[in-house]
Amino acid sequence: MSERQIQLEVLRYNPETDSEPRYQTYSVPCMNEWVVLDALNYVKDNLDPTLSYRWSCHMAVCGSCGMMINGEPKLACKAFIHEYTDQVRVEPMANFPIERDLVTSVEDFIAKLACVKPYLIPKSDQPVSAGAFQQSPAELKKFKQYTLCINCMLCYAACPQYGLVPEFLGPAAISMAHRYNQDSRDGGRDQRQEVIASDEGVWECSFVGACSEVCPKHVDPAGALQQVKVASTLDWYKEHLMPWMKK
Amino acid sequence: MAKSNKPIFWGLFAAGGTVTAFVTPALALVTLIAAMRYSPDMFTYDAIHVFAAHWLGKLVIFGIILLSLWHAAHRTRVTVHDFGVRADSLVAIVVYALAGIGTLLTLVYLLRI
Amino acid sequence: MEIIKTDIAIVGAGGAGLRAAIALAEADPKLRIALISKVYPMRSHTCAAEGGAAGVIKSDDSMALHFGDTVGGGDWLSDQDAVEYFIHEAPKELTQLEHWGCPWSREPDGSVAVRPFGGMKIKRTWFAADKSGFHILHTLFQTSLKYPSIQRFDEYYATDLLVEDGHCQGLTALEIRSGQMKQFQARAVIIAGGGGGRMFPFTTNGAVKTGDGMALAYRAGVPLKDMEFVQYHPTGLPNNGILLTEGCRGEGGVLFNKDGRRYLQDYGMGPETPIGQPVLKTMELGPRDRVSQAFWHEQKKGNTVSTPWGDCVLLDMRHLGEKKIDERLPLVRDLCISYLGKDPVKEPIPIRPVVHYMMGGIHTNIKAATPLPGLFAAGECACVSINGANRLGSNSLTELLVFGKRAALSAIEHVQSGLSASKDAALTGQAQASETRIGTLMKKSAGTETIAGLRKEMMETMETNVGIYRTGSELATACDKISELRQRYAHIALHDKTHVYNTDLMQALELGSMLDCAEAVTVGARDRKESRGAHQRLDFTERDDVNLLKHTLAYYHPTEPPRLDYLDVVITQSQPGVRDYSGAKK
Amino acid sequence: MNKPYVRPLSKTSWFLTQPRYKRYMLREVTCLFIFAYTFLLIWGLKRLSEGPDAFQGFLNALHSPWSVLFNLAVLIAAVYHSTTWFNVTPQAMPIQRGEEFVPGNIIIGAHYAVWAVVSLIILIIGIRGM
Ligand SMILES: Cc1cc2nc3c(=O)[nH]c(=O)nc-3n(C[C@H](O)[C@H](O)[C@H](O)COP(=O)(O)OP(=O)(O)OC[C@H]3O[C@@H](n4cnc5c(N)ncnc54)[C@H](O)[C@@H]3O)c2cc1C
Ligand code: SF4
Ligand code: F3S
Ligand code: FES
Repeated sequence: MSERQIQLEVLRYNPETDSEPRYQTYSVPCMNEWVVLDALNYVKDNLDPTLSYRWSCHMAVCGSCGMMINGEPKLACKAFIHEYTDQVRVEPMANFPIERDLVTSVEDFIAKLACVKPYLIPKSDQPVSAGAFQQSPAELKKFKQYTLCINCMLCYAACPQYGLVPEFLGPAAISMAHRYNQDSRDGGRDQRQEVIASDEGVWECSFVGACSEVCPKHVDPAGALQQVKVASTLDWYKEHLMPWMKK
Repeated sequence: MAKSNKPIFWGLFAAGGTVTAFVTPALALVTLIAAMRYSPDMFTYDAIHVFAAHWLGKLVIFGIILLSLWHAAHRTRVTVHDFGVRADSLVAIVVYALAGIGTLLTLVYLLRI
Repeated sequence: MEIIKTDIAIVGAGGAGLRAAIALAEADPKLRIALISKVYPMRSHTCAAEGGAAGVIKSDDSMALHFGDTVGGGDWLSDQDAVEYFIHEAPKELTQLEHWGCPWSREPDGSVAVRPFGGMKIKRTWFAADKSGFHILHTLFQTSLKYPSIQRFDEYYATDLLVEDGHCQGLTALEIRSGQMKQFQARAVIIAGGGGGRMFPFTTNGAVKTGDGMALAYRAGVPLKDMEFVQYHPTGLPNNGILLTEGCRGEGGVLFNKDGRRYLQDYGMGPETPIGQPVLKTMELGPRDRVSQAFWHEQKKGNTVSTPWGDCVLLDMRHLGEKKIDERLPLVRDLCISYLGKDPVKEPIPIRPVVHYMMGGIHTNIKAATPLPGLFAAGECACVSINGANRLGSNSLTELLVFGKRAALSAIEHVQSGLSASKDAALTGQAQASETRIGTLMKKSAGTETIAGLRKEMMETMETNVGIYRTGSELATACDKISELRQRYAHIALHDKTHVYNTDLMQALELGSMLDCAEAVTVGARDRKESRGAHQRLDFTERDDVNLLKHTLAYYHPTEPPRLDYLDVVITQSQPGVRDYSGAKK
Repeated sequence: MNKPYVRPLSKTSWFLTQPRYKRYMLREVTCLFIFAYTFLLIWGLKRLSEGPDAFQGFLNALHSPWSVLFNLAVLIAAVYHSTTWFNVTPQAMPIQRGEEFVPGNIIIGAHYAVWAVVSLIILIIGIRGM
């Protein structure tokens, strides 16, 4: 357990006192096994109580602590100090408005998530008293990966199309729609298509693939979006070229 | 929000992407060798003509060219956007028109063979 | 100050708060529901729960067995009428969650799978790999998006309850984004603010678990119950307290000391079971309190392994094999590799007990109602009590659902009983007092104390004196120290004077909550002169059913330590007996 | 009091900010080469339809340093396109057999195998007389 002095360069912005963001550097004695979040907590407790950022679980499941670390979207609680040199730059997540310091706006993402109907719309109504639905391990596996999204929004910070076109529904929201579409218990795909197969839906994605590269939970949103495109395209051809085929 | 009509073009783009991925490198290699005139009698009019004259050959050539065109056209549209040109409708008309003309010409030439 | 009028306000959007909100929305779409949370709902700490949720569904299981395991696990401090209600509702709630899309792990035939947990006579824990709480929380959050009547106030920090004419009629909350105080006027309030494990330095609990919900009710005069019962989970990563779920042992992981001995057999949980063939309620499948206590003894005997992070024992899962670990415990593997640099497929993992859960909390009855009319509580912040002196693993997630819903139904009953609201002026007066309190706190800059400094002292006090085993003198020290810290809290200095996302202020408020709760813990522990469940005293080693088969109730005092009172435990079918975790006897 | 700060993002040079964006843009611009090359093929087709002399003229015209350069560029672009395309197929079209998904490498490998066969056929048809 060796200790190392790290220069932590943090983007600061306080809307009440600053007209634009600026960098502030803190010299932090870090244990080698620390994560960047530990270093931030050290700053908060010992050097500068005015630094603001979000965190809670410290185990990469709550999705609070997304930020840019040396330019890469990362969870601060899973960015290990030993992977960095003595100079670490921490900035708020790209593509989101900065509220203060490392805190960015979440509202837009939540609204997008809500609009894809991210909940089970059951194929068949069954009262709770009739027991659980059947679902084979294979059927579960089909969508399981997409349930792992912790809503950390790193994929949005990585996706240039979201940066360029803020109306884009974006990787995590569409992946979540796909998750329910792929669930053997669900029958709500048609309802979700109205939103995700629109121009601002999946069609803003040009398969940059950055979302999947940065996703800390290996959800592979890029894959989900391409699958949604394939399925939506098949829908379109069926609808327009083979109108006699009922979906 | 309404469902987008992008699937028409995206379908062609995706199919085209696959086709060009399989054939274009080899085709380009052939024309590259021809360009370097590696050996003058490597490209015989007869052999290629026989292939192109057969209806199956025509179909294959038509398929490859059509899909390559539409693949490239759609991706160009996106790429122009990525370079910061925000006139998507105009760009779309231009690139799809190019692809359309190319398709038409191909059809005409193939029928003449 | 902006006034937000609503029918029912819920503080906390973790498992319990969300379940309550959905129950309200389903019961009456016309009800206005304000769901107030200091973090976005999916950041709530329910997301960290790994192992699973208990509920009887398999044919070899029965309500009687779940009842027995819960009451025995709780060392007979559980209220048995509440346990009966709980176990009957449990399967319904878990099935409901399945209908909402929760990706429970499955048997090959497509039915929901269950796994064994510590202290259970039969496998009963529903699980979604080792991310059960995560999936429960996200399923609930996403389902809640269906209901337009649930109005969310994300990143609002509740500061005080409004109590007028003897009933609770709302609360004040700070909008963290703007720094503005808001007044919520409601006809009933449900508190679902989660636990307070953060008063200890070494804990599985996330930063949000600072006991705010408990403190909110406590300061409004509602007693906190059984706060001295703090659960240590036996298997935490030694460097940062990250939890390795009980599912590790449920699936067959075993514990060794430095000599390679399965030491649990020396503490009444033997005889030793063959590796790879776990026997329920035996050895590694003993209850958390016993397994954690065994660690303490091993440490005293010098049988632990010393690591850079202190003394540890070893959790060995290698015999489970890579495939099973990846299927059933993928998160555990990832956590071990990422945060400790050790792969459980290849080597044993050093672990030690870690503060995990608070059995105690806001005193409620079986209907989730507190003694204050109009105020209800559910989840970890509440104490019904089904968990007694030691919670059975995987009962908590189920409790969130069962009592989250119950709190909602009780709140509706209360609203329909037609109590008339007090005049705006009276409520606004109180709200302004709260605003002044926060304003004064924020202005403090001359103070000599720092938030981080006081917090550190509090944590050290709790760690040294209120651990797995306690003594009268240590507890007396702790009581003095915490009450001193409460005094010194009046002199803290805040450095951040701005309004937008002032986390300095948040931390000051959270520290206040933790200190209040910590005092209820220490005073309750000092005066409980017996050993029961998670409360073990070296100076009173026996359980005392004659005098102390009772709940502790702690009443708040602004400047003095709390006043204690006691309440009889409700016994319906099971008289206190011997807790037997030796597999030999059946 | 809230005044969220939106960092400017250059619409025309955003892709220079990160290596992965540059790789993406490189992949995207391959289409320009494929576009142009397809028109070259169409021109060849036209000449083919006009008889042996015309086709010979086409071959002669091909024989120039610029043409070599162009074809080389197309070749490189096309190979880059093919590899980037095949490497992501398992993401876009996963295949589930029983419970498990077919590992991505197998899907990618299968594509490379087909690619090799198709290329061989094209070379044989294209370069008769070898
Ligand atoms: C690592 C870990 C693993 C666990 N594993 C299991 C398991 O396998 N099985 C099991 O049964 N139990 C398990 N538990 C226990 C269980 O997860 C918790 O007891 C339970 O999730 C608590 O849920 P809750 O809804 O009461 O609170 P939380 O989920 O903690 O939510 C609290 C909510 O209150 C809000 N809040 C708090 N204070 C304020 C305030 N001042 N103003 C506004 N809002 C506020 C927060 O924002 C949050 O939304 C585990 C616990 C931990 C820590
Ligand atoms: S898809 Fe991945 S990166 Fe995106 S929000 Fe979900 S977990 Fe985060
Ligand atoms: S990075 Fe963006 S463009 Fe698509 S593949 Fe991912 S959403
Ligand atoms: S603190 Fe929860 S994800 Fe980092």
